[in-house]
Amino acid sequence: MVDLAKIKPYGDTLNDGIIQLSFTLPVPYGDEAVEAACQLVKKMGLENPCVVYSKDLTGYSYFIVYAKATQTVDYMKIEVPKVCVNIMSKEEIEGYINDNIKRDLVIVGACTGTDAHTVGIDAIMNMKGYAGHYGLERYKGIDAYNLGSQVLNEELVAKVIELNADAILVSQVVTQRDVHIPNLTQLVELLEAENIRDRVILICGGPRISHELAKELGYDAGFGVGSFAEDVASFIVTEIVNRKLV
Amino acid sequence: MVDLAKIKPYGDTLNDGIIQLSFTLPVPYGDEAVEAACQLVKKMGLENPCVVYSKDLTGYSYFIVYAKATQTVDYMKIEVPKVCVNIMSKEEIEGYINDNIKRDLVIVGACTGTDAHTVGIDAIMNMKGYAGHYGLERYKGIDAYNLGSQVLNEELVAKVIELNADAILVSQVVTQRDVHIPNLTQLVELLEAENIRDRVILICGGPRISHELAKELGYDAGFGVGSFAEDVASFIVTEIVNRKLV
Amino acid sequence: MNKLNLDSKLIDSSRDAAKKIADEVQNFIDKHTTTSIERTIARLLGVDGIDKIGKPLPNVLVDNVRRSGGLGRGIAFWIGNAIVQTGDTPQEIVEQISRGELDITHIQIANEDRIRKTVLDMAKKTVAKISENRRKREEFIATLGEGKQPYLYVIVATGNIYEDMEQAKSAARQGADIIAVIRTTGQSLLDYVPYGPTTEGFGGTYATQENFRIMRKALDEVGGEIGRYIRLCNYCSGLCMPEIAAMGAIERLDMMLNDALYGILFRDINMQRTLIDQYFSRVINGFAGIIINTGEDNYLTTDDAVEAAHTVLASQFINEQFALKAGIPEEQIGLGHAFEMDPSIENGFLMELAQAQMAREIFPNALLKYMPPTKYMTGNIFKGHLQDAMFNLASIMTHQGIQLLGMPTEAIHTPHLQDRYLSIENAEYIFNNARNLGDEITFRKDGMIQTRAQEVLKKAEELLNQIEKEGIFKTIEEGKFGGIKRARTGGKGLDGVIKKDSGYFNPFIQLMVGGED
Amino acid sequence: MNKLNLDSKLIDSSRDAAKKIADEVQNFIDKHTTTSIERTIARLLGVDGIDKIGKPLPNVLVDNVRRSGGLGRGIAFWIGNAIVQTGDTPQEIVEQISRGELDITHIQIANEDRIRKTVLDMAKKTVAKISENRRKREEFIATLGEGKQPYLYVIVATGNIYEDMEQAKSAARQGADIIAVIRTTGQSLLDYVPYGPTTEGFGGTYATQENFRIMRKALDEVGGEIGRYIRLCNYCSGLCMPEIAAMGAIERLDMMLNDALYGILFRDINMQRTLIDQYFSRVINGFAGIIINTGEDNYLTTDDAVEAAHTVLASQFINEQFALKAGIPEEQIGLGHAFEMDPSIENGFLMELAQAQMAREIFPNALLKYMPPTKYMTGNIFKGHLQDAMFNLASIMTHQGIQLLGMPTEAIHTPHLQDRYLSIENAEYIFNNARNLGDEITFRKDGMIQTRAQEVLKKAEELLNQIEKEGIFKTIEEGKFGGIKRARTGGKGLDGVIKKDSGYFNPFIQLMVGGED
Ligand code: B12
Ligand code: B12
Ligand SMILES: Cc1ncc(COP(=O)(O)O)c(C=O)c1O
Ligand SMILES: Cc1ncc(COP(=O)(O)O)c(C=O)c1O
Repeated sequence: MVDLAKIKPYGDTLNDGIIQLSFTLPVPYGDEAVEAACQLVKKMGLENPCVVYSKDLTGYSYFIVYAKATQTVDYMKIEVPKVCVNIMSKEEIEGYINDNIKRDLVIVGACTGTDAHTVGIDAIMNMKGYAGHYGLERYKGIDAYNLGSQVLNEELVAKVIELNADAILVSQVVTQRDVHIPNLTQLVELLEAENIRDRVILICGGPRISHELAKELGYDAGFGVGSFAEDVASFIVTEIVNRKLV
Repeated sequence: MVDLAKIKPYGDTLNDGIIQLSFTLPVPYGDEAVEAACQLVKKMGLENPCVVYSKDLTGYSYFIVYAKATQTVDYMKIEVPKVCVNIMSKEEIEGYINDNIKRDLVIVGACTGTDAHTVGIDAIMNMKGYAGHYGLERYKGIDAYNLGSQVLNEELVAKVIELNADAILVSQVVTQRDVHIPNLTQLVELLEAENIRDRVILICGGPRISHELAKELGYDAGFGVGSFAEDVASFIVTEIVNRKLV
Repeated sequence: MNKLNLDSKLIDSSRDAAKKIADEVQNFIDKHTTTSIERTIARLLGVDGIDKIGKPLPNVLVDNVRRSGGLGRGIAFWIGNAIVQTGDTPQEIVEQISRGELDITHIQIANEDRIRKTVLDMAKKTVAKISENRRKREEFIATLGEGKQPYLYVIVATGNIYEDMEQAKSAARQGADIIAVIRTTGQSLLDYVPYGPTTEGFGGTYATQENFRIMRKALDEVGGEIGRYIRLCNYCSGLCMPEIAAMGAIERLDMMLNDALYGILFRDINMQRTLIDQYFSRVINGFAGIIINTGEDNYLTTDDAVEAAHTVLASQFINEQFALKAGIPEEQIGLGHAFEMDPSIENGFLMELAQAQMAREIFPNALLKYMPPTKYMTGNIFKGHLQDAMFNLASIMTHQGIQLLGMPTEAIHTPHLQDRYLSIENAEYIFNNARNLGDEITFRKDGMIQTRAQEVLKKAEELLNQIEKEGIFKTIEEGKFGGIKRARTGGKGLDGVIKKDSGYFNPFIQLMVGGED
Repeated sequence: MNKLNLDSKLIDSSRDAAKKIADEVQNFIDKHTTTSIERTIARLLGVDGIDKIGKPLPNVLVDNVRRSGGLGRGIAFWIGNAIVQTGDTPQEIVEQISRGELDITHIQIANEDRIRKTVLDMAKKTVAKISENRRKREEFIATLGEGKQPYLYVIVATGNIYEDMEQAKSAARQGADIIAVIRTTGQSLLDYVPYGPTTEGFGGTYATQENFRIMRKALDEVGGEIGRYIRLCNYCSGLCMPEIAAMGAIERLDMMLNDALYGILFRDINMQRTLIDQYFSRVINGFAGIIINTGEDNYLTTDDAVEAAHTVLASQFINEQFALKAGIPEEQIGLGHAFEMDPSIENGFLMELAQAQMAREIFPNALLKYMPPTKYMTGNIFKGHLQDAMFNLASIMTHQGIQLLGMPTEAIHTPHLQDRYLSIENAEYIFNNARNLGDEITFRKDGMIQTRAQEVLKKAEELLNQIEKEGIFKTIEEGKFGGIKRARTGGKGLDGVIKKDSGYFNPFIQLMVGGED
């Protein structure tokens, strides 16, 4: 039986700990390189490293390795910060706004900085939506403004003030060298400088964004791969009521 | 520049430490499972674990993860035990036998225990050889006997005695649950019991056999993936001369 | 279907030669029985269990008769006689023997007709049970449904039947249609069938009746849950070929690897022994509605897939005839072949396509069993995944029946849970995304693909006609299949071959194929 | 080649409409110049370097003229005049401007014919240098040789030119034929070209002349070592389109992504600006023997590949005409398209085949640039590797020209060393193993593949005829390409568009295409 306090990877026998790895080392190909790969894997606390494949990449060496993890994880103790709201359907959200907020909400979204990946924010905002889920533009009780791509934080903040927006949606897809971190941080600073940070629900999203990261950066929530408009809208409307921004 | 005393995996920036992993955990799929995967990877001393893909295998969860190794390996200090002989060509070996041994050598090979994978031992021994390298049967000065598959250690030893063999070649391909270890060990014991261990060159081979392992088990040499007849023959003839078994 | 422009005269001539080859062997088979056949009959008459040192009772019984030299009459005769004389059940009789209380050949001989009738009545009950299993399977398929062809076939091979069960259920949920429990290395050389549930195999799990039962139950459960009948496969080869067929028939297995030639070439089992065994095992499989899989694919692990392609085809022709002789309908014949060419060959994929399409056209009703790349798989799991994808593509383009899924880790270990998942995903993607590609394309007249198929057929036809002249035994002795030579009197198990006496009888042949005997 | 049974009347009608569309735009183009075109002319006349705050001197010069409202005459005029009057070189003149010592428009105007002649003579030298580069490339290819088509095209994108160099050399050694250095995110929005070697890009590396030079040198070296000419590719789009073309021509790049429509739709660059820029950039590329790649593939990242397939074809027709107008021979036109259908579509592969084969048949001499799956790639690198394999297969089956290799890690990061290795291995395996599959098969008449291609062609023809009526500007405003709407006066860079004065001249157009101007 699985001991949930001590879980380990599973290959074909419980707790065999089997893991597959692959990586490149910046050393010339040969027996020594293979041994270096084994040593590295052992230093990770894995046993029986077995280099099942290696390849000379001229000056570099590539390895595929199988090994056995010795570490265990206590699954019982895991707690994951989650966006904690009851996800409602489009109709329920519209009803909720009607009943509890009693006015139209203004939501402004953009793909900021130099990021031009609009497909994600469009998936959340556009009429036609994504994978069968309508976007915010189609919600009754929501005025959604999608500013598009490559929007500077300054422009975004100006628009938020102009429209007196209730919520801001920021999409960040390019994350190489953590380019998204300063960009996301700067937006928070600008909002604080304008003294409107508390007045808005601030949300970011993208394939490498987690709720945890978003909270760290000073956002109210973060949404990753596979998010839909109703997830975001449910969070916004609930939060508006909870934070008495009605 | 690469510091060979402290090498780390390489993705696209020197020392970025990037490694790819995949494994299955025996826990139900969900955010907690993903977090468990991250925790496990962190316990291996890797930073920034990023679960780039996960999949529900009903009751099990599968993950593909990228992370950054923090450990380094001192490439300068690596020493790999190797079969240390000068690899000769078929013709050179035949000349060497003619010049230095001056008699025909008898070599007996088999795939032992329940192992029926003869392709490997055939590659070394058969006339036609493997990948353009002729097998031992075609060498002048060598009498090669290939006993085939599923040969019991007892049968093999009997044959060695009968033919007064100079060298024994054992192939082991099935290694699940380390089934090859007791089988290889038993052969050494039998040879010692018959008092002929010192008189023969004892060699094993197979895709999961390393020279290191072979030495540990009491063999003179071990040959892995990509070995050819001339590698083995070079070792045998040199060793016969060195050990004065001429 | 004639996309390859094959010469039907060559096909007819090949089939004709194969028939004659099989006829000749059948002639030999009919004169002999084996210890394992007799143990099978004992099992089918209700003998089961082990003695106190763990020896299976069917072996105890057959050894007893054998020692007295009575096996030429057939075990059915001795059991029948004992029942008539003692009124005990076969199981009770064998238990007495095992306790050393009885020598079955020393019981006085009763009236021969009565013996035959008693045994036949008893045999009918077993046969009815097997028919009932067959009916049950058909019902399951009719109500639950089944996967589309090519069926996704995966193996489990942990060595532990309970781990196997977990892995099998997970695979079924991910989309597998057939689960094969690989046998532990070496089981085929055992001259008995192990007993009970087992957890200690190497590279596979023991085939035991209890293990069959455990897995059947698990698959019925998961099949019910996901709404698809999941077929169970095992290995009906080695020294216990017919016994395993009987066990499978009783536990409702759906598919059996079942090929004497595999045993001869790859397990060094004596050719006489296993050809005799094969006949009875196929009779049982055929009757039980169990699909057989032949092992031609294995030739390409020791011989070259380009050079030896015609030996695969020739062997398929022969196996087809052996199967038909044993009463197996074409739809239950899973002829084996494989995608085993060196992936570095320029236009190798075209030759693979030619081979697969050729098998499809020559055996239009057979349930072709297509085996994945294995020999040229390496530790490079990424490249391996691609080789498997091309294999899957060849299959869907040529309408194969059973797709034994290749694993990216083929060169490393028997499949892990995640390997199987990735393989199923691979096959499902390719099959779906290129579903009707085969129907949409034709091959250029006298182009590379057509020419290759025509050449292979031509060479197979020549080989078959040569075999017809020399006989199958001599052909194997010459190493024509898989490049492996085996002597007629070499290998394991020859001592289990027995000439039938004139009074020999085996009630099941009669009941299952309605043949004489 | 007519495997798809396409209606040649529809093809002709499409091409005809595209030609008229291009004619109309050309009419507009001919009346305008842009700041970036003028900077380009300055560069081609020898202006380079930056001022003390890092502003490129071509910008310093053009801004100077612009401020005085003199740009409508063209920078060539002002430079020519300054040379005639001062005897300094263009570089010396601009350095004076940058130091605030000179306002070029305040120099007295010399004799117009002399000005023209002076500039033309100077321009001829640059043009000769570019011709020499072209000759050098041809010589390399003739002596070293080059890869087979489809060429293996990989990207490097570390952000650091020196890391890029390492990765590029490794890729070439593994088999890559073309190395594209992806630009840092956002460069296309810069209205100047950065200067010098750079190490700090995001998702790509700055395109600078020095970076071009560093990489060209590295590739020439590795090409010599492995005996294969390695082509270098960069991005000639965004606000500096023609300048980058000029830099590429001087540094012997071999290939340029070059498509105004991409900039309009995906970088929100003003359509007037970039269409004008595109013309001159294509003139330069065409003359320099640089293959251009168009960006139709991108439409399928925002629009659906099944629904919007005809927009890709329509755009290819238009891009072909734009290229021909700029004097680019068909062999240098790399029309873009992509394998971007949802992999879960049943028979999706058949539709991809139809699309790729259709492009091949309609543009028989173009060097089709085939883009890999990106949108439906996920973090599942194993599945992704298969999607890329099917893409490679579609390519070899339909004789594509340039294969932009898909990476298993597409959804994760810009390619790492090992990703590129695995991708090259993938393509090499599939291309080699199925080399002539395309030559060996034909498609069923009126089957799924033929029908799909015919439908797409029909819809493209309708769209083109509609665009011909409405004009390209209006069509883009309506969101017909990539599902993205852009306004005629929206986007970045409109302020850089200038109406030509009557005395305007650009010596390079004349020298490179022999057109009027
Ligand atoms: C399409 C695409 C493009 C298109 C974008 C077109 C467009 N208008 O959007 C084009 C071709 C223009 C493009 C260009 C580039 N791209 Co691009 N592109 C992609 C691609 C293939 C798919 C992205 C996508 O559309 N996904 C589908 C959407 C629906 O998913 P999503 O964005 O994750 O959104 C979901 C969630 O994340 C969430 N979400 C997202 N945003 C938000 C916001 C909020 C508020 C909320 C609540 C939720 C939310 O909800 C969405 C729905 O569930 C990816 C690779 C891949 N397969 O992922 C590369 C990729 C993202 N691109 C990449 C790069 C580097 C670039 C370039 C910078 C390359 C270059 N140097 O030229 C350029 C420049 C673009 C720029 N400056 O931003 C890299 C990024 C690497 C990294 N991790 O940093 C990737 C991963 C490819 C790669 N491996 O190199 N790209
Ligand atoms: C071909 C094959 C078979 C054939 C064997 C035919 C034959 N007559 O050899 C058949 C189909 C019969 C077979 C059966 C089985 N196989 Co098998 N088989 C393979 C396969 C596909 C290729 C092996 C091969 O031929 N390699 C080519 C040779 C040339 O390489 P090699 O053996 O490594 O030899 C080289 C070196 O290692 C070295 N070498 C090898 N031996 C020696 C000896 C000496 C002295 C020296 C110097 C050098 C040397 O030199 C050789 C040349 O360079 C592998 C998977 C794979 N792709 O590797 C599975 C594999 C080895 N088989 C496996 C298994 C489990 C089995 C079975 C047990 C399955 C079953 N339960 O039924 C059976 C039973 C066989 C048995 N009891 O041994 C597993 C082993 C798992 C493990 N690590 O334990 C593998 C890895 C497949 C898998 N993933 O499950 N198999
Ligand atoms: C026809 C056939 N029988 C049996 C087996 C299994 O071998 P064994 O159980 O004898 O180890 C195979 C393996 O591939 C086979 O193809
Ligand atoms: C035609 C074209 N130009 C340019 C680019 C690169 O975009 P940028 O350099 O503008 O970020 C692409 C990217 O795919 C493209 O297709």
